[in-house]
Amino acid sequence: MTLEILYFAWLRERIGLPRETVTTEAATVADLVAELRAREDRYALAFSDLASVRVALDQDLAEFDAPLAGVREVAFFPPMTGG
Amino acid sequence: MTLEILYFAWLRERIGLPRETVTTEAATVADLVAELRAREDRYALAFSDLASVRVALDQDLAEFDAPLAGVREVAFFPPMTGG
Amino acid sequence: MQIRVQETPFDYGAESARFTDGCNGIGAVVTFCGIVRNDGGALQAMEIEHYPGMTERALAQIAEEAARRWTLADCLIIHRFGRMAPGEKIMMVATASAHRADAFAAADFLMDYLKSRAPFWKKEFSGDSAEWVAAKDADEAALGRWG
Amino acid sequence: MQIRVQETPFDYGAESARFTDGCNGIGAVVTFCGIVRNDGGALQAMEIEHYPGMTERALAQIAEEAARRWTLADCLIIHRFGRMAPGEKIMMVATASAHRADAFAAADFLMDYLKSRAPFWKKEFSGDSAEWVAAKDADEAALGRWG
Repeated sequence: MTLEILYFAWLRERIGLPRETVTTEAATVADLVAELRAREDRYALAFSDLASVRVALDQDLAEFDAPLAGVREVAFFPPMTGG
Repeated sequence: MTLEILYFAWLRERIGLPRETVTTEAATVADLVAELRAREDRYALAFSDLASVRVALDQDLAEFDAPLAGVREVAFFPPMTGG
Repeated sequence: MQIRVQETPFDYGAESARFTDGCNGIGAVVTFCGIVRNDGGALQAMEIEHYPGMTERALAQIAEEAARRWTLADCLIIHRFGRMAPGEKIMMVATASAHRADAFAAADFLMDYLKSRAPFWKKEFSGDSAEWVAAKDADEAALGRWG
Repeated sequence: MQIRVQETPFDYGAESARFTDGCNGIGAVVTFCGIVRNDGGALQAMEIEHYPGMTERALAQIAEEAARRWTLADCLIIHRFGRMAPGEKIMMVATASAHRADAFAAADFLMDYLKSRAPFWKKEFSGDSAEWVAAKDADEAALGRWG
């Protein structure tokens, strides 16, 4: 499966990319995060505390145990601070 | 004692006056209302249901048992409906 | 604290902008605007009577109470009296604070108190009839929210 | 329902007036404006990042939820992104209803949800440092008010 992965705010800065395309067999968001963490230190650092990471699947907020089947766009970002 | 009495909204319309000067020995607002009621039918009608009459003494909201000593201006009006 | 009681219309957009730009270092402004409704299409006009002198005094007391309860950089109350057509703006309040919770609570409080404690009375004209608007129990009950 | 996400400034007074005059038969408009604070005088600029596409989608969902919960004639959300100086207006919401209670509750609700559920992130620049603003526990807790 091919996913478009987006990073925002300090996740984008730590990873050093705003977006990338990955091919993965990860079944859930948590599986994908485990794969990313294993890649390089900057990923491990960005995902070191999942309590301060939020995820959206195809632009809807989701949980880390959500399945990735059928998903095209995954976004990772810190808790929102708008308004 | 000489008081300036003001009437607003339907109290003004029923009594037919926006204001009048009265000389009275009434000790409280309730005593003054009793005096006014005894005067003429239009006063009796205007003050027939005190639950829908509010009073202000020198431009501060007050209760019917408030004393009139030292007061110069008494206003009677219905519950407010601003905003 | 800015209080204005006037017969003439006010420019809601301009007043909102002026109030907001006049406050320094704030983070939040909440504004309320009250408009003459035309419920069934029957209302031709609304007339507001008030008690000159006491009106300004009551509004100032209500604004001072809001400033005691919340941290406000400023607040504004404009209330018209006289005759107005449906769609005309009757009044506005605005509150400015560092944080939104204070600005929201203070504006809500100002409206609740102004409705039931400031000496304004509304009369509605429709067809041949003219009737004083009755105070709502809900408006009096709303004051209970503020302890 | 009007949602705008833009980099350019907006005219708060003009938008408030346009929104209010565009609604027919309403009695109450509540407006909120969020402004870049300059707490100790040290803040030089604020930068807001957002998630194009999801932002508009999330704001529309929040506005639809408000319209389900309260009787609204209309609502407006304008939110900027990009770089802003202290004193600049970041965003506004406005709600219009027949009655003030609905307009107040809906505006308050929109702000609470927008703060914690719309994909915006603030970064503050002061002196040589640039720091992402941390989400406040109080903002997340505020959502609990709405059941």
